[in-house]
Amino acid sequence: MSSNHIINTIFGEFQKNLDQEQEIREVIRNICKDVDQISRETTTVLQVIHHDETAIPAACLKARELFEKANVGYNKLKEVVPSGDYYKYQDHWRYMTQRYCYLISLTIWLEKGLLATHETVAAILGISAEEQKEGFHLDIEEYLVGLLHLCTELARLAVNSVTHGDYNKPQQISKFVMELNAGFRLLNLKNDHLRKRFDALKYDVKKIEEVVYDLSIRGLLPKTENA
Amino acid sequence: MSSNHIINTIFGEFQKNLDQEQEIREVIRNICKDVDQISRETTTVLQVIHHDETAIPAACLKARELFEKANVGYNKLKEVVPSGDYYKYQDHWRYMTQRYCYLISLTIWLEKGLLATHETVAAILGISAEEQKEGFHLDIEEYLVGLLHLCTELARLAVNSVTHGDYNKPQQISKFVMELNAGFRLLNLKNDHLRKRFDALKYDVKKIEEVVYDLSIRGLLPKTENA
Amino acid sequence: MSSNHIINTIFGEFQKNLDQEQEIREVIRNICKDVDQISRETTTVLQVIHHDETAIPAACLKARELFEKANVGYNKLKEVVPSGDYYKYQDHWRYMTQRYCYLISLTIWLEKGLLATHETVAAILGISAEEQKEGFHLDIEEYLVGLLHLCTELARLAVNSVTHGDYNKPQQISKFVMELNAGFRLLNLKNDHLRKRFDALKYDVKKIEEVVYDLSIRGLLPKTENA
Amino acid sequence: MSSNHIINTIFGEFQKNLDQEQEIREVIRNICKDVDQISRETTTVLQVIHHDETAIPAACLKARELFEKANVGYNKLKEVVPSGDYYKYQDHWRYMTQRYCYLISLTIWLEKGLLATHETVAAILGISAEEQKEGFHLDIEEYLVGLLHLCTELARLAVNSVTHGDYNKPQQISKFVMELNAGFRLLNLKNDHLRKRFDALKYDVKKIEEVVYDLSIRGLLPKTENA
Amino acid sequence: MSSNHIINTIFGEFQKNLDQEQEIREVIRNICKDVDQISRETTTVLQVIHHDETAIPAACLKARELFEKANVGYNKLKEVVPSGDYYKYQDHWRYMTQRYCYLISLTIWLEKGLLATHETVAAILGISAEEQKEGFHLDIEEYLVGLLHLCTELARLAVNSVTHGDYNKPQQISKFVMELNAGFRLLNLKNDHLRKRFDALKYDVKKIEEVVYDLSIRGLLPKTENA
Amino acid sequence: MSSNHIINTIFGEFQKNLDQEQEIREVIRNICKDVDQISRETTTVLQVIHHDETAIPAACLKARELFEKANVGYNKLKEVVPSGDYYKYQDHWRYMTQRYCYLISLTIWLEKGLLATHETVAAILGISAEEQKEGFHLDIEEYLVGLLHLCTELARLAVNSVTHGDYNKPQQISKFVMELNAGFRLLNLKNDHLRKRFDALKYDVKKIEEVVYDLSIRGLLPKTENA
Amino acid sequence: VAKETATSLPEDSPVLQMFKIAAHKLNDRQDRHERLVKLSRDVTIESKRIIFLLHSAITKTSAEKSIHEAKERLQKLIQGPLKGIGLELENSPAHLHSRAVTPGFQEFIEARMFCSFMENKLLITWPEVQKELEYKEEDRTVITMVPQLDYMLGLADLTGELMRKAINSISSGDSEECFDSCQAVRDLYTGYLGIFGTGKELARKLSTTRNNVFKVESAVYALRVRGGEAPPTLLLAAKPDWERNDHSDDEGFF
Amino acid sequence: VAKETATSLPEDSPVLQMFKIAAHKLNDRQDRHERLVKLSRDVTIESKRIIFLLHSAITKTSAEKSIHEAKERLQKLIQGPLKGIGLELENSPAHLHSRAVTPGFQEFIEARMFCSFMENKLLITWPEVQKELEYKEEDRTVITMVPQLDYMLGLADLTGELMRKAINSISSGDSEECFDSCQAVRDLYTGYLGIFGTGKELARKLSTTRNNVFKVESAVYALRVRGGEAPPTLLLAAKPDWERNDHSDDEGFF
Ligand SMILES: [Mn+2]
Ligand SMILES: [Mn+2]
Repeated sequence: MSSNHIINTIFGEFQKNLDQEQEIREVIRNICKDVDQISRETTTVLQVIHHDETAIPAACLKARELFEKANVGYNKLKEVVPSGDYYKYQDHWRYMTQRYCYLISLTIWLEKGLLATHETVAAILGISAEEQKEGFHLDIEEYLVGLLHLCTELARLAVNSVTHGDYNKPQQISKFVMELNAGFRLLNLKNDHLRKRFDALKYDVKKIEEVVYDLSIRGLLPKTENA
Repeated sequence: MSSNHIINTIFGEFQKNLDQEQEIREVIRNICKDVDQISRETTTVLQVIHHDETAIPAACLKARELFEKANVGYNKLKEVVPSGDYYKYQDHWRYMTQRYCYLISLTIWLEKGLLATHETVAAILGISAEEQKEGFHLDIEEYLVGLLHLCTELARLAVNSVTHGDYNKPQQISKFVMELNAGFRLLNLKNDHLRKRFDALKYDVKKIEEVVYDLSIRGLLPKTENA
Repeated sequence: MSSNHIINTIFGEFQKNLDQEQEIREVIRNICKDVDQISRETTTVLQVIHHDETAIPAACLKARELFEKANVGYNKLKEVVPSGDYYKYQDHWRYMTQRYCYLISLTIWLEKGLLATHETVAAILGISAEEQKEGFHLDIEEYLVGLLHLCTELARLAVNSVTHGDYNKPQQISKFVMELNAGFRLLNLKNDHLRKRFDALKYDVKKIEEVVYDLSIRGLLPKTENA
Repeated sequence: MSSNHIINTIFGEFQKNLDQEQEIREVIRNICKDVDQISRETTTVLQVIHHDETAIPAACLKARELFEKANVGYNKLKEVVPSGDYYKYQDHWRYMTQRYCYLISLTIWLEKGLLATHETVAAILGISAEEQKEGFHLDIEEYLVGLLHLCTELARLAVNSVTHGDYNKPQQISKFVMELNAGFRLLNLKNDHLRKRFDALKYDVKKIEEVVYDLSIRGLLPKTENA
Repeated sequence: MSSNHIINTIFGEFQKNLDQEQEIREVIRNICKDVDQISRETTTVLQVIHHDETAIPAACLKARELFEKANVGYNKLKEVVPSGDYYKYQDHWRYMTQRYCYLISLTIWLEKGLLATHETVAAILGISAEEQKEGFHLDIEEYLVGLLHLCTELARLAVNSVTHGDYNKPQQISKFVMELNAGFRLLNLKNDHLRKRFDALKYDVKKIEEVVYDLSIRGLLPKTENA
Repeated sequence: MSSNHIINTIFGEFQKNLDQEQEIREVIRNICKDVDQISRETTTVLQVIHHDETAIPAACLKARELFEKANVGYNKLKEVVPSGDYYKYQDHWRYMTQRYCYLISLTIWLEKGLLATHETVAAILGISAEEQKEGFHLDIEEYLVGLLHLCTELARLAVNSVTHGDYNKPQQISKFVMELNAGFRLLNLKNDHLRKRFDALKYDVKKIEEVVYDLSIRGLLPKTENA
Repeated sequence: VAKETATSLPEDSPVLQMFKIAAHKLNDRQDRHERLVKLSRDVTIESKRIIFLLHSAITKTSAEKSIHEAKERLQKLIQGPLKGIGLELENSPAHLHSRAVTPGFQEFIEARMFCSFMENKLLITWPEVQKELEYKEEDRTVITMVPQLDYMLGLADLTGELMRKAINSISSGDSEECFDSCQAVRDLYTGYLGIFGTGKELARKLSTTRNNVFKVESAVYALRVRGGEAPPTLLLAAKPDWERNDHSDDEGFF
Repeated sequence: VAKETATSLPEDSPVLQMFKIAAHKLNDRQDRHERLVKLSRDVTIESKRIIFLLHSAITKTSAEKSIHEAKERLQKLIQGPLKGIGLELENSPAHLHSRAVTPGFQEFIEARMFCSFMENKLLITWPEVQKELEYKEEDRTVITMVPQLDYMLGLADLTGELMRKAINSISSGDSEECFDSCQAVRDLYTGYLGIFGTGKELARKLSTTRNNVFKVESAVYALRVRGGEAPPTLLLAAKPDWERNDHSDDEGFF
C-alpha cells in the first residue's frame, strides 16, 4: 500500500536519525568519561595544597600535564559535536567543564597569584572562548561557575595555610577574592544555577575576612598590609 | 590596578552577553506568544469535527488560513534565532511546534485521509525539515509527538462520529492508526517524553478497536470491510 | 537614652500592628471556619444526586437554604476585611470560595439546566462581582475554577444517571460541558492552578462523550437528538 | 444560542481582565528591574566600607544620589499599582524593598550612627509608611527584615574594622545591635520569614561580642568603655 | 604513613571494582540491546493475530525462530553475569524478560490453548527456572508479570476476533483468563509493580466477560458451551 | 438501611470527637500563648547578665517571680489536657517548655552555681517529673534540650564576662559545662532534634576552653585553679 | 583546664548520676519503640495477607471458607501482636509511640472491616473494634488503644478493597454484590466529604477515595449499560441458570 | 459464563497448582525479607550505641575501657544478628534483599571502623571486615556478604564521627589526636573526590563529607591560631602539666 510505504519511509528515516544521534551521544559519552576521569585525578592531585605547602609546585606541574591530556580530549569533542549542536549535547560536558575552569584557575593562581582569563582557560583546553565563532566553545557561564568554585577552595586554603603557619596567603587570597566578589556584584544575573552559586560566595568572603581578622588582632599579619 | 581592570573587562563582557541573550529571549517569547495564540485558535476551529461533520471542509479551510499566519511567525523566529542556537532556545517553541504538527496532520487527514509527511508539515510552517542544513528546522521528534496527539484525537473522533451516525469513519480511522502504530513499533526509542507518549498510544488503539467491535457485533459496519 | 527610646517606639508600634493583624486573621479564620463547614454540609447534601434522582429537588432547596447562611458569613467577611487588603488575606477563603462557586453553579444547573453567571454566583454569596468597585469581591478565577469542578461532577453524574436508567441527562450534560469547554479554549491562560485544572477538563469531556456514545450505539438516546 | 452567548460574554470578559493584569505585571516588572539594578549598584558602592574607612563619606553621598533615583522608580510603581492591589503584586518588589531598607538604614548609620526610622526610610523612597492611608506603602515587615540585614552587615563591619585598625567601631556597633536585639525580643512574631531571619540575629550578636572580647582581653578597647 | 596507605588501598580497590562493574554493565547493555530488539520484532510479528486469524500459525512459527535467537542472547547473559549477582544487574533485563514471558506464553496459547509453565518459558529462553543463590534464572515475578500482559492482550484479542467474525475465541479466552485470575488471587502481593499490574487484571476480565455476554444475548455463542 | 446507618454513626462520632479536639487545642493554644509570653519576658530580663554583673541577683529574683506565673499557666494546662493525651498535644508546648528548662536552669546556676535537676525544674513549673501513662509531666527530652540551651548561653556569658573584667566566671563555667558534656556523652541519642542540638555542644565547649586558655596564657586566671 | 576537669571528674558525681538515669530512660524508650515497630510490621503483613485471602475466593462456598479462615487469623492477630502492643503500652503513653504503631493499626482496621463487610455487609464502629482489643488478665484489663484517626484512615483504605471486590464481582456475574459494594464506597466517600478539621493524612487519602468512587461507579455503569440493551425482564430470561443460582447461593448469607 | 467457569474450576487444576507453588515462593521471599529487616534494625541500633559509647570517654583510661567494651559489643553483633543475616541469605541471592540489610551494614561498618580508629588510628579494609564475618559451622562456612558499596557508604559516614572526635579532643586538650583525626577526614575526602562512576547515594554523602572536612579544618585552625599568639615553644612551656600528661597517656596506645 502506498500509505504504508510512506509510513515505512518516515519511520525508517527517523530510526536512522535516532541511531545517528545515539551514536554521537555514545562517542561523546566515552570521550567525556575519559576527560572527566582526568579532571578527577587533577582534583585529587591538587588536594595536597591543604596539608603540604612545599608540594604545591610539583602539584601544579602535574596538573599542567593533566590539562594537556584534557586538551586532547576536548579536541576530540570539538570534532565529534556537529557545529550547531553544541547546546543539544551540552549537558554531557557542562559539569566537567566547570570543574576544569576551577582547576585551571586554581593552578594559575597557585603559580602566579593571577586570575586566569576566560581566553586563557579556553586556550588551555584548546577550545574557542567565543560563542559565535565556532560551534564548540567555552561557555562563559561555565567559566564563571568555575571561578566561584575557586573562591570556595581558596577560602578553605586560607584556613589551612594558617594552620601550617603561612600567614601571608590569607591576605593574598583576601585581596583576590574581594576583587572577584566586586566583579560578580556588577552582574545582573538571571540564571538560576549561577545566581544560587553566587549567593553562596558571601560565606566564602566572610570566612576569609575572619581569618585575616584573627591574624590581624594577634599581630600575625605581615608588614606590607596598609592597616 | 591591572588585576582589577582584567576583572572589570571580564565581567563587563559577560554582562553584555547576558543582556544580549535576555533580549533575544524577550523577542522569541513575544513571537511565540502570538504564534501560540494562533495555534489555540486553530484548535478551537477544528473542535467542530466532533459535533458536526458537514462543517469539516470549512474548518479545514479556516485552519489553512491560520497556518499561513503561523508560517509568517515561524519565519520571524528563523530570523531571530542565531544559527547554532536552535537547541539553546528550543524550549520556547517546543510544545507549540508539537501542537502545530498535530493540527496540520489532522487537517490533512480530514482533507485527504492521508498522512502528512515531515517535509509537508515543515513546508507548511515554512521551515526546513532537515536538522543539519539550516539552524532552524522542524525537529523530527516534535513531528512524531504531533502524530501521537493526532491518534488520540482520532480515537475521540471515532467515538463521536458513531454518535452522529457516521459508521464509516471508525474503520477508516482504525486502518490509519494501525498503520501508524506499526510504524512506531519499528522505532527503537530512547527518548523519554516521546517513549512515554508512545506508550499511551495503545489506549487509543484499544478504544478504536472497541468502537469497530461495537459496530461489527451490531452489524453496523459498512460492507466492504471484512478482511 | 534617646536611641533606645526610638527603638522602643518602633517596636512597640510594630507590635501593635502585628497584634491587629493577628486579630483580624483570627476573626477571619473563625468566620471562614463556619462558612466552610456550611459548604461541606452542602457538598454532602448534594451527593444524593448520584444515587437518587427523585431527591434532587429537595436537595436543591436545602442547598439554597445553606447558601443563605453562607451569604451571612460572607457579609461578615466583607465587613471585617479592610478595603485594600483583599489580596493580603485571600488565602483564607480562596478554596472555600471555589467550592461555593461549584456548589452554586451545580444547584442552578440542577434546577434550571443553565449556567450560573459570575454575577449570579456573587449575588447569591452577597458580594460584588467586580474587582475594582469594592475591596471584597468574587474573584473571577475562583469562579472559573468552580466551573471546572462543576464539569467533573457532571461527568460523574452522566455516568450515574445512566446507571439509574435516566438516558436524557447525559446528552443535556454533554451539550452544556461542550459549550463550557469551547469557552475555556478561548482563554490565553497563564495562571498556574487554573491552567492545570483546565487541562484536566479534557478527561471529563472524553468521559461524557463515551457515555453518550454508549447510549447512542445501543439506540437508547432520546429522539430529539439531531444525529 | 443564548446560552452560548452568555458563555462567550463570560469568557471574553475574563480574557480582558487577564490581559489587563498581564499588562500591569509587565509594567511593574520593568520598573522593578530598573530599581533593582540601582539597589545592586548601591550595594557595590557601600562595599567599600569593609576595606577603606576614609571612603565612607563619599560612598554615603553616592548612595544618597542613588536613593533619589530609586525614589523616582517607587513613584512610578505607586502610580501603576491600582490602589487595593498592593498585596496582589507585592512579590514583585518585596525583596528589592527589603534591600533598600537595609541600604538606607546602613547609610544613615554610617552618617550619623543612628537608627533610620520606618518613616525616614519610607520618606527617602517617597512612599507612605502607613498601610491604611494609601495603597502603596512601605510594609513594616520589609523594614524590619532590612534592619536584620543591617545587623548582619554591621557584624561583618566589626570584624573588618578591627583588621584595619579601627578599634572604636566594634563597640559602637555592639551597642547599636544590642539595642536592636532587645527591640526585636519584644516582638511576638508569628510571621515565618521574619521570625527565621530574627532567629539568625543571635549569630551576629555572638560574632560582635566575640570581637569586643578579643579587643578587651588584649587591652585594645578605648577607655570610655567599661560598664 | 600507614593510615594513609590503607586509605589509598581502600579507594584503589573500590575504583578497580567500580571499573569492572562498569565494564560488565556495558557488556550486559549491549547484549540486552540486541535481545530487546528481537523481542520488539516478535511483538510486531504477533500483532497480526488482531487482524488476520489465518496468519496465526505462520506468526507462531516465526516467533519460535526469534525465541531461538533470544535463547542465544540469554546464554550470553548467563555467561557474563557473575554468579550471585543476578539481582544486582536485574534492572537491565527485567522489562525485556517480562516481555518474553508474555510473548512465549502468548505463542504457546495460540498454538495449543495451554498455559506455558514457568519451567517451559525458562526452557525456551535456555535458562533455569529455579531461583538460586548463584546463577542466572527466570525470576518468578517476571514470569507472573508476563502472564498479566498476556491477559491484557487476550482481552484485546477477544474484541478483535469478534470483529473478524470468530465467535469461538472469546469463550476460550474467557475460560483461560478466568482460571489465571483465580490463580492470581491466591498470591499475597506486596505493594510493588506486580501488585499494580495485577490490580488491572480485573478490567481485562470484565472486558472479556462483556464480549462473551454480548455474544450470548445475541445467541452467537457456539452450542457446546453453557453447561 | 442498616449499613448506611452505621456509616452515619461512624462519621458523626468522628466529627464530634474532632470538634472536641479542636476545642481543646484552642484552649491549649490560648494558655500557651500567655505562658510563652512570660517566657519571652524572662529571657529579656536575664539578658542583663551579659552587660552588667551586678544586676544578676535582681534579675534572678524577677525571673523567679515570672516562673511562679508560668507555674499557674502550667497548672491550667495540666487540667485541660486529657489524661493520656500528653504526647498528642505536646507540640503546642514543646519549644516553650524547653525554653523554661533553659531559663530555670540558668537562674539556678546564677544563684547557686549548681545544676537544676529534672525534678527541681518540674517542681518549679508545678508539674510531675515522671513520665506516666497518664498525666502532664516534664518530659526528660525537653529538660535535656533546655540544658543544651544553657550551655550555649554560658559559652556566651564566658566571653562577655571577660569583656567586663570578670576573670572568674569562665573557669566556673568551664567546670560546669565540662561535667554536663561528660554527662551528655553517656546518652544514646536517636537522629532527632535532641541529637542535633547535642552535636552543637562541642562548639560551646570549645569556645569556653578558648576563653579559659586566653586567660591562662595571660596569667589572668585566679590562683585557686591549676591543680 | 579541660583536661584537668575531665580527669578529676568523679565517676559518681551527682551530675553523672543524673545522666545515667536519663540514659536509662531514653534507652527504655528506644527499645520499646523498636519492639513496637516490629509488632506493627507483623500486624501489617498479616493484615495484608488476610485481605488477599478474602479476595481470593471466587465461588460462594470458597468465600464462606475464606471468611472463616480470615476470622480465625484476625483472632490470632488480636491475641498475638496486637495484644503485644497493648502490653508494651500498658504503662507508657500511647501517643509517644504512635508513629511506630499507626501503619499496623490502619492495616488491621482495613482487614477487620473488610472481613466484616464480606460476612454480613456491615461495618463495625470504632468502639466495637476497641472492645475486641480488650484483654482480661488475671488481675487487670489490658486495652490496646487504637486512635480514632487510625481507624478512620484504615476505613478510607477500605474503599479501595471494596472497589476491587465490586469489579471482581461483576466478572463473576454477581451484580447485586457489586451494587452493594458500590453504594458502600459512595456512602463512605460522602462521609469523608462532610468531615472537616482533619489533618493532612486524611485529606491525602480523600483523593484516593474519590478515585475509588469513580472506578466503582464506572464499573456499575458498564454493568447497567450492557444490561440496558435488552429489557431487564428479557435479560433475566436470557440467562436464567446463573441468575437463579445466584439467589440460592445468596440465601446462605443474608 | 464467568460464574460457570468459576464454579467448575477444579481445586487441583494444574494452573491452580502452579499458582499455589508461586504463592509459596513469594511468601517465602516476603517472610525472609521481613526477618532481614528486623535483623538489620537490630544491627543499626546497636551500632549507633557503640559509636556513642566510643564518644563517651573523656579520659584516656575511660577511653581504653570503652574501646574494650565496644569491641566486645561488636563481637556480639557479629556473632548475633550479623550471623543471622548470613544464615538467612545462605541459600538466597543476597542482592534480592539488599534494600533490607543495607542500613544495618552501613551503620555496622561505621561503628567497626570507628572502634578500630580509636584503638590504633588505623582503618580496616573491606576484605578484612569481610573476613570477620565468616563463620565456621560444623560442616560448612557461612559468610555474611557486605557489599563493597555499603562498606564505602559506611566509611563516608565515619568522617562525621571523626570530625566530632577531633573537635571533642580539642576541648579535652588533646591536640595531637585532633590533628590525626583531621588528617584522616581529609584523606578520606580526597579519596572520595577521586572516585568516579558511583551512584547517587555516594554522591549525596560526598557533600556531607565535604562539610565534615570544613568543620574539622576550622577546628584545627582555631587550635593553631590560638597557639600562634605565643611562639610554639613558649606555648608548650605555658601548659607543661597536661602536655606531659598527654604523652605518657598516649604511650599506651601507639
Ligand atoms: Mn488496601
Ligand atoms: Mn554517624
